[in-house]
Amino acid sequence: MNSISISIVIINIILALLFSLGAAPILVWIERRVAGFIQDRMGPNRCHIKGIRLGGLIQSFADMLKLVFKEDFEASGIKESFFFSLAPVIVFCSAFLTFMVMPFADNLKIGAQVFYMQGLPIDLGVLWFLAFAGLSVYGIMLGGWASNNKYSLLGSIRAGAQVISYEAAMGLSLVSVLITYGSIHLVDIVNFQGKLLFGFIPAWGIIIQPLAAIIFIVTAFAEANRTPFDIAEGESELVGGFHTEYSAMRFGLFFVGEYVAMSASSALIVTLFFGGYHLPWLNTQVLQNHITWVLAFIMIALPTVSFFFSKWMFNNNRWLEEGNIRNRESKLLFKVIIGINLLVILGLGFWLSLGVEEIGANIATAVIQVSTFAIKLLLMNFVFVWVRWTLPRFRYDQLQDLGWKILMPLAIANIVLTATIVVVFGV
Amino acid sequence: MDMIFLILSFFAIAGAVGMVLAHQPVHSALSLILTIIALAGLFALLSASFLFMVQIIVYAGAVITLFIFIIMFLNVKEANLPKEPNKNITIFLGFIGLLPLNFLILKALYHMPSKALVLSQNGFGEIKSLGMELFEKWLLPFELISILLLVALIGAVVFGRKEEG
Amino acid sequence: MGIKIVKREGKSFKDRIYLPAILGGMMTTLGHFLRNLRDTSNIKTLNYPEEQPKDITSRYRGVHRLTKRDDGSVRCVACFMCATACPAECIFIEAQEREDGVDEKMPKVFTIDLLECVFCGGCVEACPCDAIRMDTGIFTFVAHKREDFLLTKDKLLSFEAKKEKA
Amino acid sequence: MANITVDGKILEVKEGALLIEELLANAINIPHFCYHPALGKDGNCRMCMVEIEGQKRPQIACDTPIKHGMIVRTKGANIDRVKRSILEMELINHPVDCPICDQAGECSLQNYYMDVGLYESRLSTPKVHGQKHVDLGANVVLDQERCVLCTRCVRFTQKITKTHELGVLSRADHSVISTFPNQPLSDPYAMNVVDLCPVGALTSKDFRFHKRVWFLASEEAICNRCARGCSLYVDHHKEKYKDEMIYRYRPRFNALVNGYFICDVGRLSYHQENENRNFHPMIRGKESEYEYAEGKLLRLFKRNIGKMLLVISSSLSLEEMVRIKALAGMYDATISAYEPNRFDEHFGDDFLKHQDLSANARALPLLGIEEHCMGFSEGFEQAELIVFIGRSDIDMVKTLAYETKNIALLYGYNPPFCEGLELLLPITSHTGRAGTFINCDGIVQYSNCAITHNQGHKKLLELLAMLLGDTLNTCEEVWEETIGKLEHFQGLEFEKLKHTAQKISL
Amino acid sequence: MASSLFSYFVVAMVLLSIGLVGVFSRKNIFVIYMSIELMLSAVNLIFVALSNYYHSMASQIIAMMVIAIAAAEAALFLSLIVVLYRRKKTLDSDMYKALSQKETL
Repeated sequence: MNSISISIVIINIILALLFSLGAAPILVWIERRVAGFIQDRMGPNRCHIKGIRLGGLIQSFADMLKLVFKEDFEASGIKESFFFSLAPVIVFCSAFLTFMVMPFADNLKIGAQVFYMQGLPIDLGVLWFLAFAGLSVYGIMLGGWASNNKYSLLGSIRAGAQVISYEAAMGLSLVSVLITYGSIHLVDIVNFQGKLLFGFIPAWGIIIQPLAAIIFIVTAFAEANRTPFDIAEGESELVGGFHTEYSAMRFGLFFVGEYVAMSASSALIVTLFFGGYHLPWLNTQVLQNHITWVLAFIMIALPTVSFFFSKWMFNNNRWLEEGNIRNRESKLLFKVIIGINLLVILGLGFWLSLGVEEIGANIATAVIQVSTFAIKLLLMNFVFVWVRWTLPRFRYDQLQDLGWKILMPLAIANIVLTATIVVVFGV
Repeated sequence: MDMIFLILSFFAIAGAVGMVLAHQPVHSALSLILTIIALAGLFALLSASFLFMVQIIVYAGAVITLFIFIIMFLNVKEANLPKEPNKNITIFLGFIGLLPLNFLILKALYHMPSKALVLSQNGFGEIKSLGMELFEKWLLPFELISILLLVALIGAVVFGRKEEG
Repeated sequence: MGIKIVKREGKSFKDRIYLPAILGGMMTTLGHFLRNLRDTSNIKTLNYPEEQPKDITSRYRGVHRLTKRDDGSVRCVACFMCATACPAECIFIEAQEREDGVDEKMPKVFTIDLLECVFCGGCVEACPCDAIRMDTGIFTFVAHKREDFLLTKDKLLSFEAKKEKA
Repeated sequence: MANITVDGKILEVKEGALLIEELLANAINIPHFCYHPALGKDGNCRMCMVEIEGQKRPQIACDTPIKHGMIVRTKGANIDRVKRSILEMELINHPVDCPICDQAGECSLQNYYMDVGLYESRLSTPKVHGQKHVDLGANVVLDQERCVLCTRCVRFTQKITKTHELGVLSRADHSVISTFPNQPLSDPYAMNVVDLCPVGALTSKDFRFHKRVWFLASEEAICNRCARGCSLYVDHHKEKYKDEMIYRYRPRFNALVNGYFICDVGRLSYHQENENRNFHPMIRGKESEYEYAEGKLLRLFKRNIGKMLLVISSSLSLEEMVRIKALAGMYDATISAYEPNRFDEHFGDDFLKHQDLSANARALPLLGIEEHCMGFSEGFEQAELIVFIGRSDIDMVKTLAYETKNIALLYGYNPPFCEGLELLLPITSHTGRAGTFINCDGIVQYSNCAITHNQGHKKLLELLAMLLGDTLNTCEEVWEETIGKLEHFQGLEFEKLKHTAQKISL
Repeated sequence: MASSLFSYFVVAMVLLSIGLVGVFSRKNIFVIYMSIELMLSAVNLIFVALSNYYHSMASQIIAMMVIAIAAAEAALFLSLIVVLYRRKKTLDSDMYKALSQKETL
């Protein structure tokens, strides 16, 4: 263990934390803003720190603060106090653990050493996800049961039945994917997707295995308890479902756990079907070989993007009254954007003029891949939010019908089809 | 290694004891999960990494979940639980009764040649080597098991169906 | 079990796999999202506490009030018509003999439970004496306790009609 | 017998009877104010106009004797116009203050206006005002403006009570009903004028402004104030978040017993049903759960087999008495219905009020239940447990050496005291349970009133079934099992009895 | 050396004994079932330990099959319990004696 390996491990853990836990407030914000825009409303736009609103992002932090400082109330009917407190911890931890094996970038080679770029350097890959996604349901079931409340219990029962039935379809849909990729290791899977199909199409999972992708995405929605599969929560019929009795940070853990689980599901979907950390047509090898050109492109692209963003910002980031403190924000942000642009361009220019070595190329590639992964993750999360504010909730029997009668046979058929193709064509 | 082993076995046994002693079935099931997960840890310690995952996915993730689901689904009232006034005494007596048996078996096993159980390298216990072994040498039992699973599935459906009339 | 099986509409394969319909819905919501993202000034939301709604018409059914006679006393004669008409049964009246010679009968207790009220306006329609109206224009009614949502006779008498803006 | 044709239908009616009587008997709606079956015709209100073939003008149905072959029309544009004109005249000086008026909802004037009125007012001169609140005495309040001067109330005091307290003063527009100076209405049947008044002119102080009548639900019941057992309507209503309340008793027509009237004492006796029923089961002076107290009752009975005296009220229903008799047989107990304060000579009169204050005392000899002092004393000596059922006059044993005895009390109203009681178990009061009663003249009547209250006390029959260990919880079952087989009740059918009173020979 | 083969045997034997005691001494049919599962797991532990000891995959495969059988057993057993509970409204295994006789449930 030298200083490089330790720092890489620390960076990995920080990245994993950022992508899962740090993403929670951002996801909450996305959820609210997107919901607002989809429904022709504004969404959060009021909360500010000295005029800085960041488009309402501050509200999420205010919310978190509120959850931390609220009274942690426990109804007198709750007899299993220990399990009541344990439940949100289980949900949170298992959601968090699932995220830990997602690779943010290709294996980083520094000198002779190779580092896994994931939170926990375990190469159990997909199985790990299945295992801990399955465990998170205990939190929901325990929470509902310990609440000693009929609505909560109903929510738990629904969650239990839902997870059992959707895990089967999820596992089966994964089998065909794994047959295609020939590995359960996520890095292998992503690198497979870095190749090109017929020489010009990126061999992304969504293109090679569209059916498995659809089934997996649907079941991932169910595993993450997101609409249209959030019958465990079902506020219109079950008040709040399993978390009816929860308040303050114990509810907060459920709340954050849901977003972390959503993030983890998104990460796995991205990794399995959307090329993971790869930019299309630019796999690790290509990136490393043409790193100078890529960096130069960034030097041009960044100011352009910043220009359009600033224009949009000045148009839209306004407050009702003139002279309100919130109206100063745009100018301030504009200065920050200019500063970042200058810094990045100067830094990159300086570096390019010095010439890029192999280690530098590798690190730059890793940074680009991490950003790619982050953007893909955010887009996938956006899809989760988008679906939530479009589709209505399934009725319970419809949900079971879909799981057992449609998704599972389809997944099995897909396995047979994939296996046949693999055996016949020997791909 | 030793420390991890001791901690995991402690949790496994504690969970098992809790399972037997608990009055409520839900408590029993939750204790059993503790045992199952601790056992999964022991599997990992024996470098059976695939079994570790299978134990968690199948046992903890599916079987016990189903179990707790059924317990909640039946929503057994306190009054419908069996009365077991002498439970603790019978359990204690059972332990006393089983002590000699344990002693005998362990005594017999004690003379097996000792060898340190270590984490193995190069893919021992991983999915690939296990799969190779399974589909080369154990194909027939594998198929039989799958037929058994099918039969169990059909049986469960037949049992669970609403009775006519 | 009382499960009612509803026949599904749509026979063709396209209808039955739902995916085209789902995608269509997703496109609609995405369209809204992008339009509003491009130009937020399209959004018609009020910034509520700073901007108050201006479109409360005179027929808007706000919180109730009891009207008064010219001498300032209660107009209501406790005829129970409103309580009879109320579908939510949220009006609680007790009648009493009126001693001041203006009339024979008046309400001793006149309570409206706003938590039960559905704001249907049935009481106003039913009133033969024009004693109850919903023209206060109050559309928010905030309280900290359940008891505070019980509008008593005095409270109901204290409300004034909303002034029509010129 | 005569045949007449009414609106094209041929009716077979009694020759010489009043036309209105037969029309009403055949359920033909004919508006009327002044006619009342108990008071007869007066012919002053002119509301009951009908067209009779061969007569030039419309005739009043209440003063037209029936002749064979009469052809009568009660409907039609012409007769409606006549009725509307009469109604318009009745309403000229009427204040039309229905929202305030207590009669609204059961007011003839309102109904007739809705049937045939519905005109725009043509009045241009001011209305003649009368006094709005005249206290006539005896709980009756008069509103002179609302009066239509049908004189039913005046005729009631003339013909029924013969006290002649009311009369009509002044002339024309200024005619009003009034008492004579310093002679208020004061006879014991005065409140019947409130029921008689077809409009809201006479209202009862007792009921005034307490409840609008359309909220009230009516149950058919029997008064248990005295041995007459007048037929009643019990008007009750359960207001939201409150308990069931009885708001008034109204007389129910029963030709065999009370005709159209009841006495004021009986009419006001409903207050007891409302006020004196909120008490808890007590075991040795401590409050207890109902179920537990019930169990305690059963244990007391089982422990004291052969050593019990059941002191029952003679106002219990026939079913309850029969079941108590069975109970006494089962637990080898003595029954006594001895009541020292049963008779009140000041109470009785020659019209409806009866000096015997017990509602069902005639049933005691029929069932062979002891009601004399001797039997009571003997039973008292031998008993260790004394169970008072439906009565609370523990004072009568206080004079005897009762400290050595256990006393249990099953009662429907707040007991005067409860110290020293082994058990106090509330049961539903009179209006809380149905039952059959035999009045002083041997007329069997069924009281069908079973109003349930929030406190959820059990009916005596249910408790008796619990003690007897069977399931005869309702009157029907008791009749079917036992009473129907008793010799005095052989000819009676319970189904028929439910709706009509029947006489048996005592 | 705590993590020798023998120590795994000790753990497995303890778990197996607890499972046995559970089957013998409890009446709650759920607990009986869980005790059976516990015994299966204990045996699995021995298999996996032996696999490591002999460095052979065979016993791991057997362990895996045991898990599969346990899953099948769970499905059957639980549906049985549901049916029995619906009829008898109790979890007392003594009440299910009828299963051993020709008496109808």
